[in-house]
Amino acid sequence: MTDLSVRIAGLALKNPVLTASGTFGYGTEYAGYFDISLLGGIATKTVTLEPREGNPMPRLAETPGGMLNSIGLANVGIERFLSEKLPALEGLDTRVIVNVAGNTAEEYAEVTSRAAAHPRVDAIEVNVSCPNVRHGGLAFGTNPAATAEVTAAVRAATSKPVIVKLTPNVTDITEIARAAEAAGADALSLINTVLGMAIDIETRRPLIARRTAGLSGPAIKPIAIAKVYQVRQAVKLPLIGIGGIMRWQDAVEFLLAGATAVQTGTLHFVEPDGPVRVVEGIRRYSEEKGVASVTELVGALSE
Amino acid sequence: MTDLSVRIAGLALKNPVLTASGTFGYGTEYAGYFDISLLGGIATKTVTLEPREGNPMPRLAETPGGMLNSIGLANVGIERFLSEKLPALEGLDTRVIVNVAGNTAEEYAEVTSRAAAHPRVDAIEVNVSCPNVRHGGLAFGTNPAATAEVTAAVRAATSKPVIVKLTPNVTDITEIARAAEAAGADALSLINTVLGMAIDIETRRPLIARRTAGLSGPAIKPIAIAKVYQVRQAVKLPLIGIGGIMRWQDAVEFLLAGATAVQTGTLHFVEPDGPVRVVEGIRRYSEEKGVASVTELVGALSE
Amino acid sequence: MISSVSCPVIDQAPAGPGIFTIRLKAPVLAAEAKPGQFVHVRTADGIDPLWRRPFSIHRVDRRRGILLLSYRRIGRGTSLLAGRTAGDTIDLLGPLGKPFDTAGRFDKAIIVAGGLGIAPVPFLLDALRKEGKRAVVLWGVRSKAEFFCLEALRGRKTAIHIATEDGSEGFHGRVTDLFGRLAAEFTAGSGFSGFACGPMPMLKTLQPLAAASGFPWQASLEERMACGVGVCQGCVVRMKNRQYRTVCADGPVFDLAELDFND
Amino acid sequence: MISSVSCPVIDQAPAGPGIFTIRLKAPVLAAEAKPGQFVHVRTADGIDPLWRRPFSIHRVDRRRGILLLSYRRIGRGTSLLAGRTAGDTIDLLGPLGKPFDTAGRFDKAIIVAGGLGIAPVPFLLDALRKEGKRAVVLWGVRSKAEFFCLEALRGRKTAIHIATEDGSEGFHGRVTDLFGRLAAEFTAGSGFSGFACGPMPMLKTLQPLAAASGFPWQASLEERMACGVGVCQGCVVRMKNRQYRTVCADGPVFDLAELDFND
Ligand SMILES: Cc1cc2nc3c(=O)[nH]c(=O)nc-3n(C[C@H](O)[C@H](O)[C@H](O)COP(=O)(O)OP(=O)(O)OC[C@H]3O[C@@H](n4cnc5c(N)ncnc54)[C@H](O)[C@@H]3O)c2cc1C
Ligand SMILES: Cc1cc2nc3c(=O)[nH]c(=O)nc-3n(C[C@H](O)[C@H](O)[C@H](O)COP(=O)(O)OP(=O)(O)OC[C@H]3O[C@@H](n4cnc5c(N)ncnc54)[C@H](O)[C@@H]3O)c2cc1C
Ligand SMILES: Cc1cc2nc3c(=O)[nH]c(=O)nc-3n(C[C@H](O)[C@H](O)[C@H](O)COP(=O)(O)O)c2cc1C
Ligand SMILES: Cc1cc2nc3c(=O)[nH]c(=O)nc-3n(C[C@H](O)[C@H](O)[C@H](O)COP(=O)(O)O)c2cc1C
Ligand code: FES
Ligand code: FES
Repeated sequence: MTDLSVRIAGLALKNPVLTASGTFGYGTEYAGYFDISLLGGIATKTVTLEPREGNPMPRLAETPGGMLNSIGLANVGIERFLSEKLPALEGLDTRVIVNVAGNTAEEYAEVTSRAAAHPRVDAIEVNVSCPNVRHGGLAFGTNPAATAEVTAAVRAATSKPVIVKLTPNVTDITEIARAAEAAGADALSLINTVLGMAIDIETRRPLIARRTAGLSGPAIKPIAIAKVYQVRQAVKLPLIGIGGIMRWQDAVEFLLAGATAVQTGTLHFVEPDGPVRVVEGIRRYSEEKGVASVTELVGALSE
Repeated sequence: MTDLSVRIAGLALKNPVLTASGTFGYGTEYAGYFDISLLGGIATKTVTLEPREGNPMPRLAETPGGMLNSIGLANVGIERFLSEKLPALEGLDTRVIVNVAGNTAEEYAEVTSRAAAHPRVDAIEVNVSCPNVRHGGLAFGTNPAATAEVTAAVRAATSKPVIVKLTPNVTDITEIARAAEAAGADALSLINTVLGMAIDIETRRPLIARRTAGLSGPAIKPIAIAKVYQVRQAVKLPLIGIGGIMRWQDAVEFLLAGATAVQTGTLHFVEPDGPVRVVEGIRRYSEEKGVASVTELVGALSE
Repeated sequence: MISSVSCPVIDQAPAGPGIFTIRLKAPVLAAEAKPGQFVHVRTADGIDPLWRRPFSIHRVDRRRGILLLSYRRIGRGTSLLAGRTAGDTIDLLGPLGKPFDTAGRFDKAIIVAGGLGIAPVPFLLDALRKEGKRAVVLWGVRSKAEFFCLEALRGRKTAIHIATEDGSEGFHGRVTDLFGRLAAEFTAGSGFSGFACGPMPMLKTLQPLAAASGFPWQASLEERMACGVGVCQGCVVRMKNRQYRTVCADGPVFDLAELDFND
Repeated sequence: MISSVSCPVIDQAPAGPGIFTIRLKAPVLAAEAKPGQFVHVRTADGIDPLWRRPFSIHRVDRRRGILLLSYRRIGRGTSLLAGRTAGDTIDLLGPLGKPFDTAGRFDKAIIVAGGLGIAPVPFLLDALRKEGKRAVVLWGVRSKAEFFCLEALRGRKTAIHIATEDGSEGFHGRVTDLFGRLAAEFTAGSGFSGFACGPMPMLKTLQPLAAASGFPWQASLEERMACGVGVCQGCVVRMKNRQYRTVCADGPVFDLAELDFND
């Protein structure tokens, strides 16, 4: 029997499979489909200080082997999250990671301290793909200094593990990764969605109201694997691999590339119980390969 | 009858469909499959000063909706290109664009002046995705100053149209586009491949010998459309859209996003005569929509 | 409980021009589904297309455990579905969404359907009949060539009125015009309740007419869907109170008066 | 001329464990193909999988215009292919690559095949017979359970020797060991010529034995392929002169002595 448990920044996970932010609601929406306690953990939809209604419609488009989304940070706000959503997670035997964002580093810090104060919250994931209102609207995560600023603010706001979620839309992701590491991140998760766009040639309108949007799904898997591999060489922090995982084989690919755990996202829309199958596949593979602990697979490329 | 002709930097193309560098050999390999004169033009495999054997094997991998390649700049060198390959293109009624690269700006300039001196060569396309040996090995095209340097050098080496081919692997492609425009480019083509990687979970080896490689095919189409759309807002130059075109509908999407012409690449491996079908589809669509000139579609998003 | 189940195809047959009706063995779904709900169907086992496709439940045969879908072949997903034959199995997620309320205090249903919006109507009629209620169906199509499943619409307690945009049968015009013409017959206070299924423009046109009718209207909406279960927030629609609601989970059936079509 | 053609499936049948033989109506291909060449097959009409899949031409029936492929179902592409039945059509690109040279000055062919490397051998034998040449086939498989198409290998002018790694039939060991054992019988100067088809490790092991035989050897290689026609430079193999050659266009048949397996 392979030991599937892993540790991310001191946080013990029963297995390395978590659900990605924005693709699993507040953790309970899929409760009717399978036993969520079978997962290593869940990352919530991004939570902000105030409730947000999100972007105008249309917000979704299908692309070859992928999808575009421009949900925006539609969420109920930290207040209602804590009072209405979090209680439903009480009984679950799985880790709860609250994904946070804000318009300024201070907002990040405030939503973090409020979320992290709750005992049910095991860790904070920082979504740095939000526009930085102070610096010309480019995402925090595209700039090392802005990433460091947000990371440091969140770091100061909690003693719970801080996971910084990197955007792939940069020239050199290792530079951003190092900035987050230096500013006190305990772990990194990557990748968030890739910037993309699609146009309806009949109406001549972008398929997404906001025009550009975030690409996810199997199409981006090779991009995500490359980023995990690059960041693995650049920092010491544990990594959570995200991007296009549809089958357990994809998850193993991320582990070998250097991720200690993975998150599944778009998969849920195709197979709600997909993450459980990913856990089972990793278990079978590890046992067939005679691996005592799944951590032996992490970064274990052969020469 | 819609007029399908377009002009790129003073160069008249009979229609807006060209073949992308590295996916159409030196222009004659597919001659047995269809009449190449039906195309607007062809871009050759990247040519360098000296012959290059390219990267070690394996060089190819299939990914969800896409493929990775790490051919490297395998080519016969400018000498043999001019003496052995170019003559075969003499009789063809289509535009010949020679794609060039080098280790330094001087090498780019030299291969350009030798290629452009040949009357059969209609334009130069500059592949700036090569490692810049002077600046730490990052690709020229990931840095505005290095892009400007190479563009200026090539510009000085020929009076024929200079097309700079942009890499998508940057934080802000508009910055690079503006640098190329300022340095004298006549047109921009985009995108080159997206950095990616894949791992064989049985052997635990990267599927590509050089580990990371270039992702192409339908998976990257939304990324390419977004880049074309962004660059369209940033520069005045005509654009050639590239990335994941498999059907005529995809080509129309690029035109609407702001490209004056397109290049097909990975498509050829699936349907050798695919580019001709793309031309036919654009013609049908334009006629159905009552478009007198295909140029009316360029950037013609509705409000 | 909602579940993802692999259902054997019993058979599939063309039901009209480019329209197919597929019968699936799905006892749990057939037992639990209510009219107006939908299923989210996996049309490919790979990634092409990636998303599931939503289809209204056309009808169920509870006794035999059979679920029927009726759909138009328009793209890759529906083409793959049309290629399935007896012996194949299809992965369905459902039943999804909020159903029509057929139990309310009314005894006559006015059903306005546009085009393929007719798909859930046979199931709705079956439920109304079971409740002992009468129904009038107004169905608008472009041309009579597009008819299908007419038998399923006719019945002892049901009247049907047809509108064709080309005048090839019945009323010459749009179904909303036909409703306007007949509206005087359907007066408030006489136990009427309205049901509308069709494209957004039809619902938008219907909204003021429905408001004028004085009785309540339920409308079923369509939106592009990824998850289909309210998780991704991708299929929202604006309500009059300015809030967004998900079509897949808060709908697809809404109170027509509460929808804000001007967003 | 090479072309991309849509070929009707005549029929398809299991030929061994997980192995299928498909017969296609392809008169031009059947007329032009030579043994050792291959076709590049589109297994899906969408993008899943994206690439074509290469298969050796197993045999042709020139008179009836029929082309046969024999393949093992191992992944998505071959699974889709195995699902095709009479009435379907399949898009083939071919004939591709350099064929075996069967016209050379030899009168006895020694054919060493490993596993599925047997696929092109029946076509090769047909050609050799037509040239009035004799052949000895050495075929290595893991176990006799993997046999298929044995009838196509036997014939008046052909002898066949089997090697199984598990000893379940014939020689107990690898086919290269079997060749080593029999090598003394195949001496240079007696009109022999060698043909090898199989995985890289087999060819690598065979290379020195073949060199020692004193007669020429042709070897057919396999590599992952995108274009299949020499355009993408993705399927290269290193030659002894240090140059790269494409397997799809310069091969798949090479002079075994010229290949550099140590790269
Ligand atoms: C709740 C719900 C219930 C539905 N019930 C039915 C039903 O019972 N019968 C039926 O035939 N269809 C129904 N639809 C529509 C059906 O889901 C689409 O026709 C289907 O997804 C198309 O898939 P495709 O892959 O064949 O087409 P695609 O390749 O996805 O699309 C082909 C073209 O159709 C357009 N299109 C895609 N989806 C829709 C849509 N939802 N509405 C309008 N245009 C669309 C696309 O933009 C594209 O131009 C329903 C939709 C929803 C949301
Ligand atoms: C010139 C040539 C001729 C061939 N002739 C035949 C033939 O006659 N009969 C036959 O059965 N096969 C033949 N092959 C191999 C055949 O092309 C592959 O089996 C096929 O492409 C697998 O496709 P798939 O989608 O089913 O598997 P995939 O999903 O692509 O792959 C499944 C697994 O098989 C591995 N694989 C894929 N391609 C190959 C390959 N070329 N060699 C070894 N392993 C591979 C993959 O790495 C993966 O692990 C030939 C290959 C070449 C290059
Ligand atoms: C509909 C949707 C909504 C998302 N919302 C968020 C979000 O709120 N915060 C965030 O950090 N990432 C969000 N993401 C990104 C995912 O968490 C994940 O990083 C990305 O989808 C790549 O993984 P995948 O390819 O497995 O989906 C969202 C993705 C999707 C598809
Ligand atoms: C096998 C292969 C080789 C390529 N070689 C080159 C090259 O030599 N020079 C270059 O500028 N681009 C090269 N490219 C990139 C293509 O020209 C094109 O920009 C990219 O493939 C995206 O288009 P596609 O998705 O239509 O293939 C190559 C692409 C492929 C697939
Ligand atoms: S489709 Fe995901 S919320 Fe409706
Ligand atoms: S597969 Fe492209 S050169 Fe061989």
